[in-house]
Amino acid sequence: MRELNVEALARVEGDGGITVTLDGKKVKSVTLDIHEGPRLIEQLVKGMTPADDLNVIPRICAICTLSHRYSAIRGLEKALGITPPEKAQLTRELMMLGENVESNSLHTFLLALPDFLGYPSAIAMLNDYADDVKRALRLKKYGNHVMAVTSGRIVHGENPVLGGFGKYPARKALEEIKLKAHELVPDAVRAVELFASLEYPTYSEADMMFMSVNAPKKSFGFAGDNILISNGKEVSAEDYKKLTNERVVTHSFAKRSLYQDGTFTVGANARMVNMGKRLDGQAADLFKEHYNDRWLKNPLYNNLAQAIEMLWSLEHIPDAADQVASMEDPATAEPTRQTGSGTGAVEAPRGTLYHHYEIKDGLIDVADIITPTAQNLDDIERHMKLTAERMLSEGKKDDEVRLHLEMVARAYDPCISCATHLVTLKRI
Amino acid sequence: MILKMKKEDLSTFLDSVKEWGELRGPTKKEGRVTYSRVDSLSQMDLKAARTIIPPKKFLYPPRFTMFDYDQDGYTERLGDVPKRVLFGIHPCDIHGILIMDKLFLETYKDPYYAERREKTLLLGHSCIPDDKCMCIATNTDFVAEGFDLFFSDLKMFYLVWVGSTKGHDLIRLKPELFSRELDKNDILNYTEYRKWKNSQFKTKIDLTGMPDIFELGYGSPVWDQLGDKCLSCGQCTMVCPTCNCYNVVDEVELGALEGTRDRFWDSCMFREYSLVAGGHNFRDKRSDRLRLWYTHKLQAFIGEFGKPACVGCGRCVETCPVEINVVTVSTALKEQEVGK
Amino acid sequence: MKKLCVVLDEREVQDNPYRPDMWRIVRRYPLTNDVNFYQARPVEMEEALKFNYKPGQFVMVSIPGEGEAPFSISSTPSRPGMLEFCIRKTGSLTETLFEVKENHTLGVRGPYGNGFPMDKMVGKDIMIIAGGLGAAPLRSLLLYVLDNRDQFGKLTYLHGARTPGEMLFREEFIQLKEREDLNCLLTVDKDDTDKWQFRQGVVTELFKHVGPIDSKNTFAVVCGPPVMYRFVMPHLVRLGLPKHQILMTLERRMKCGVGKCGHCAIEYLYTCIDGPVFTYWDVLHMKEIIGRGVSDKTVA
Amino acid sequence: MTRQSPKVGVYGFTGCAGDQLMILNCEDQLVDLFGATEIRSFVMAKSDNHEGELDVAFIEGSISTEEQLKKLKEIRERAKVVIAIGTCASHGGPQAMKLGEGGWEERYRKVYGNAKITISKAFEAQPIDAFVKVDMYIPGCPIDKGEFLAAVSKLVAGRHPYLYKFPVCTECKWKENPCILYAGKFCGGPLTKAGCGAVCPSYGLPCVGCWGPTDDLNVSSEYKLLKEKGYNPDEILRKLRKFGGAKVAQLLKDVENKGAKA
Ligand SMILES: Cc1cc2nc3c(=O)[nH]c(=O)nc-3n(C[C@H](O)[C@H](O)[C@H](O)COP(=O)(O)OP(=O)(O)OC[C@H]3O[C@@H](n4cnc5c(N)ncnc54)[C@H](O)[C@@H]3O)c2cc1C
Ligand code: SF4
Ligand code: SF4
Ligand code: SF4
Repeated sequence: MRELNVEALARVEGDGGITVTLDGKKVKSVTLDIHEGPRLIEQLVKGMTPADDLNVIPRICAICTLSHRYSAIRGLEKALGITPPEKAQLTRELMMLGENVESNSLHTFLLALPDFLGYPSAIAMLNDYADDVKRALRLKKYGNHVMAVTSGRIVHGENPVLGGFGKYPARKALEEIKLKAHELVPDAVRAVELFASLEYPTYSEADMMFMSVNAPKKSFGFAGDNILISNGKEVSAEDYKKLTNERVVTHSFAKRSLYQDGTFTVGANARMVNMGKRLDGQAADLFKEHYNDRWLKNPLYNNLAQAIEMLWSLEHIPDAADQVASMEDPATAEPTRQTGSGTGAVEAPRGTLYHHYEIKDGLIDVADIITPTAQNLDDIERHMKLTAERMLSEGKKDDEVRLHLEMVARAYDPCISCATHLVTLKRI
Repeated sequence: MILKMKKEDLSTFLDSVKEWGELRGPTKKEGRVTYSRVDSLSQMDLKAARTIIPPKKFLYPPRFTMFDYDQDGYTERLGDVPKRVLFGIHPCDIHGILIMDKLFLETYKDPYYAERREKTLLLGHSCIPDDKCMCIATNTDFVAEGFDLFFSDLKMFYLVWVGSTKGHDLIRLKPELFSRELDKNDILNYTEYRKWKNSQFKTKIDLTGMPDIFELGYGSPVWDQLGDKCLSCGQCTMVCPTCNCYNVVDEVELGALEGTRDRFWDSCMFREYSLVAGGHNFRDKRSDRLRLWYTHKLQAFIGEFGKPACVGCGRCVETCPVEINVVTVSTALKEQEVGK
Repeated sequence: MKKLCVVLDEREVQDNPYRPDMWRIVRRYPLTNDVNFYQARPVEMEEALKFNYKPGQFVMVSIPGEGEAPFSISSTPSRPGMLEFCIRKTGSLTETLFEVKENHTLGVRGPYGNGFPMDKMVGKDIMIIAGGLGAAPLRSLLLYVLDNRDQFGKLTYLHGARTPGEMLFREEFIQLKEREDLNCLLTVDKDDTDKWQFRQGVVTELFKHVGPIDSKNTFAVVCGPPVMYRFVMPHLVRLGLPKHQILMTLERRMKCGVGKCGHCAIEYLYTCIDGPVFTYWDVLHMKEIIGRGVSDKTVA
Repeated sequence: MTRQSPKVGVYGFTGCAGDQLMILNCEDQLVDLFGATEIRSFVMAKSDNHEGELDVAFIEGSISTEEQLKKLKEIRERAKVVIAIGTCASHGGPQAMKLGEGGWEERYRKVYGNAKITISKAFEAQPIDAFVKVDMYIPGCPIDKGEFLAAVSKLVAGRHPYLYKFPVCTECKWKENPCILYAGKFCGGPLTKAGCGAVCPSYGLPCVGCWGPTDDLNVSSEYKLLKEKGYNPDEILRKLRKFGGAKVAQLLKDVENKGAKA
């Protein structure tokens, strides 16, 4: 038996590795191992007040910090019977747009692009692709700025709280955000063009199932109460367990999900498949131009999907900022009950993120968090296995196989630290 | 020189002083009272008893750059301070500035302080004491010097004290608003006002004899009891108008051997403050540090200058989460017991 | 009557008390394992002539990017044009200082502090008692008295170190033993070389060998680690020296050197401007210090 | 003085990757950062990583598996200076708050059932200084850009970084916030090291302690104060233990023991 190892999977946040086990010429297994240690966060927040929980759970993952916070806020507000004021809702939407620009620009340009262009890192691309690297840094910085203005900090801002915000963004800051968004649209358009011009290898292609939230009012968006499945079904987020069925595998500290015994994919690609037709603006035009059947089979299209989504987010920031600025600061909404349960679902840049809470007498009794990467892991392994099999049967060299495996894993934009957050599914 | 001004003319006058420099005054926003930049009188809150940080922040910012340096040496960063007119400063804070002046302008004049002091006009304003004010005990409820102009609000009109040539120059921007004609009624009014102010104080402390009480109480267990409570948070030092301690640090530019030498507020309430080589600390215990602070304010300064280094502004009363302040400490020392 | 406006003129900016001038290290060599000797000259030569100081004063030494710290001047004003320091490696600045080579520049400002009261000491017998790094400021005084030998009475120099290897300026002081015009007594706690030809034992042992003392007419100057004060002070008082003629230098954290930053305050005194030289009488009134190195069983 | 650019490695263990992300968030300085240092290994940012002698190793995350422990020790051996970045590496982070029902083993079983995970043996998260010598700490959850860049600039210049040693309250006062604790509500500022610029109190929110414990903290006084203000002991524990790891847990235990005796 021979093993092909990609020891540390570079350029994903957190710590993981890929092991391909070969039996003669056959690929016996491909596993994405997660070395990141267990943290047992859901157990730790048990007994905390909901407000205290909000301080801890964003720390599951820095890159989806606001998605975690927002998803938890949605779940907790449902559980406590809090109806957030409209301004809070709009500000939350704005912060999610910021996170999307930040995270997608980081992933597409700095983490994924070097593979396609044959460089070890974005910094190494500086000599030949200075403009693109700088473009990426500009977009990322801007996304970070929107996050900071809304949430208080670039990462792990504490400003979004239950029922509202500690302090709503200042009008001047919103005005600046708006102007800058207009300025950056061409950068995002260029990003779409760049990712549309890349060649996406076919090794990993196979039929796929996609899930994402259903954004309300038939628009594109990052939060909703129902889940759309690419087979046409729609399920309430409260029934998340039916969709995700978490289980433990022995080679990883991250749990796995299956839907109706099949693997599925969440993330930008899933959002495009489910809601791409709802896009507007230049993002819609570019989507129409580049969308095709291969998106339904090839996880590498997630990169292009992220680029289009980043453009959409950027195009929507000015409106969102204007709306927030036009309203007076409301009082923070208070809980109407101290016992209850609720599930929040939002679209983190890398896919659907669920936070389910059961609250008893004002304290957290059960916390269940299902992260996008945990949902994707099985599909990542499936597509990696296909890639390995096909490439090895074509007699490709180990190095090349290794690179392509990494490209598949990376396309999912896996946030491994987020995947190792742990979930109690079986209650013992 | 004392002049008289109609109350409704204040706004016009303040608009005209903007010619001299940026206008700053007390404002209240989201529950915080601070000296901030304002465009006109209407944005100010002249009723607030005190700001969180005293006006020392304009003369001596919490953190600022002293020097830019490179391989060839140090160049001072002076000259880029804007000209400012601070309006609405209370007598206690002017007394605080006078104490700062003593420290920073006498032997070894501090050019950073001096520049800011030079470019800042102090326009005082009379105040209404609240339950935390105790300037009457520290003898700082009225001022005779240290300001450029001082406005006493006598309900119907202002009496305006002119305290410096620069103050007088301001008057000359709008001489028509001021009158020199003071009559008997004005004097009576003012006497009445002082009597009324004296009667407003709710915090009654007696600081006479403090130096002796401190000397006697040096080894008192009261200090340990206070030390057990103190959080070493340093808030008291930051908000005190007469606290001046600072630390200095060099910052470096990435990839170069040049940068800035910065100075920022420090506090004797911190353990690091008195640490020396070999890990020896002269004030390792919180009680030692509290004792230093209060000894400095209420004993040593009186010994040196005949008055306490406390101006009675009540800021320590309004900020220390565990109720260690000039009132509780002096009382505890006198009564040899820490209040609840 | 009223305070006039503050006016800052060009000259005062020129005199910015915080601005270091650049000095060049011309010699640098180790004195012991963790103490280096530095000799520095101003980059601008006219500075050298302006720089006037008294034994017992200190300067603030800067390394750009690292910071600033106070160091005693070890050289004597009677040999102008340069400054000498002995610096012990204890933390950030001093570690970096150990990496600064000859010919490189440092920032220097000062001199600060009161220094030794030389005008009062003129004509008197001088007894210098140094322990460890205490030799740094005391060497300045010792060299000054030797350079102006005729202005002072009897000169006694007592110096204790833990081992010969740790004795600062060992060779320099051993040579002094040859001189007739002073009594130079050296001792080590422990001889780790087997070559030490002088006394062994703690520094107070040396008192046995100083001979008769005209106590009312003597200034004793002490500098060393806190424990040393604990033993030396009672000894001097027993010898009959008036407490105001026993001098010592204190060390505190300092960020400005000019009485502004507050760190060196001891009650109402600032070590940087009221000290670092204090009389024993002063120190006995510093409640913070009693029981922390300087004890006073002789008070009662 | 011209210096060689230091050989640097950036490593992540158990945590949210936020500190490594903050390094990548230094958009304006990133290019200079990669120019002024020789980044030998930074798995989150690049794939050509060379392990070997290092001048500085920045380590993020707490240690919670045998495999991580082995790797940590190996990094220590080849790095001249080891710097803990972030609160997880410095204090253990949220996963080391030693809270939740049951001991760590029980919590673990609740999550993973009896499944045997083969890749590595896991244990309760610990800060890196529980296992190796740490030369410097840059705390924060996540680290602050400014504080990190200031420290790196100094290291590159061969100077010693300086970080604030005082609590958040000091910066909070610089920002002129009225004190939340004074108002009778919870704030962790007095127990928490400064460096963030008192972000949370500036938004009217309590400091939750994400910079980790400051050097000189008076847990017992804060505990008593919160109790007086009407917080129940259990809630106080949960509030104070979020980021301080074993250090704060121990201090609180001391407070409770003292309380029990009194
Ligand atoms: C008047 C005076 C004269 C001095 N003369 C000499 C001298 O001739 N030779 C010499 O080697 N040292 C002398 N010192 C002590 C010297 O200033 C400190 O050793 C130096 O500041 C340590 O700086 P650092 O950055 O290396 O240490 P840091 O990294 O700042 O700290 C290391 C340790 O030194 C302590 N420390 C910081 N500042 C001081 C300070 N001002 N005094 C004492 N300890 C401090 C710290 O608390 C810590 O314990 C003198 C101090 C004073 C006040
Ligand atoms: S006295 Fe009060 S304000 Fe001052 S450091 Fe102590 S706890 Fe903080
Ligand atoms: S609000 Fe919090 S951080 Fe600010 S001073 Fe009060 S206790 Fe300290
Ligand atoms: S205020 Fe406290 S919780 Fe908020 S960022 Fe600063 S250290 Fe972290």
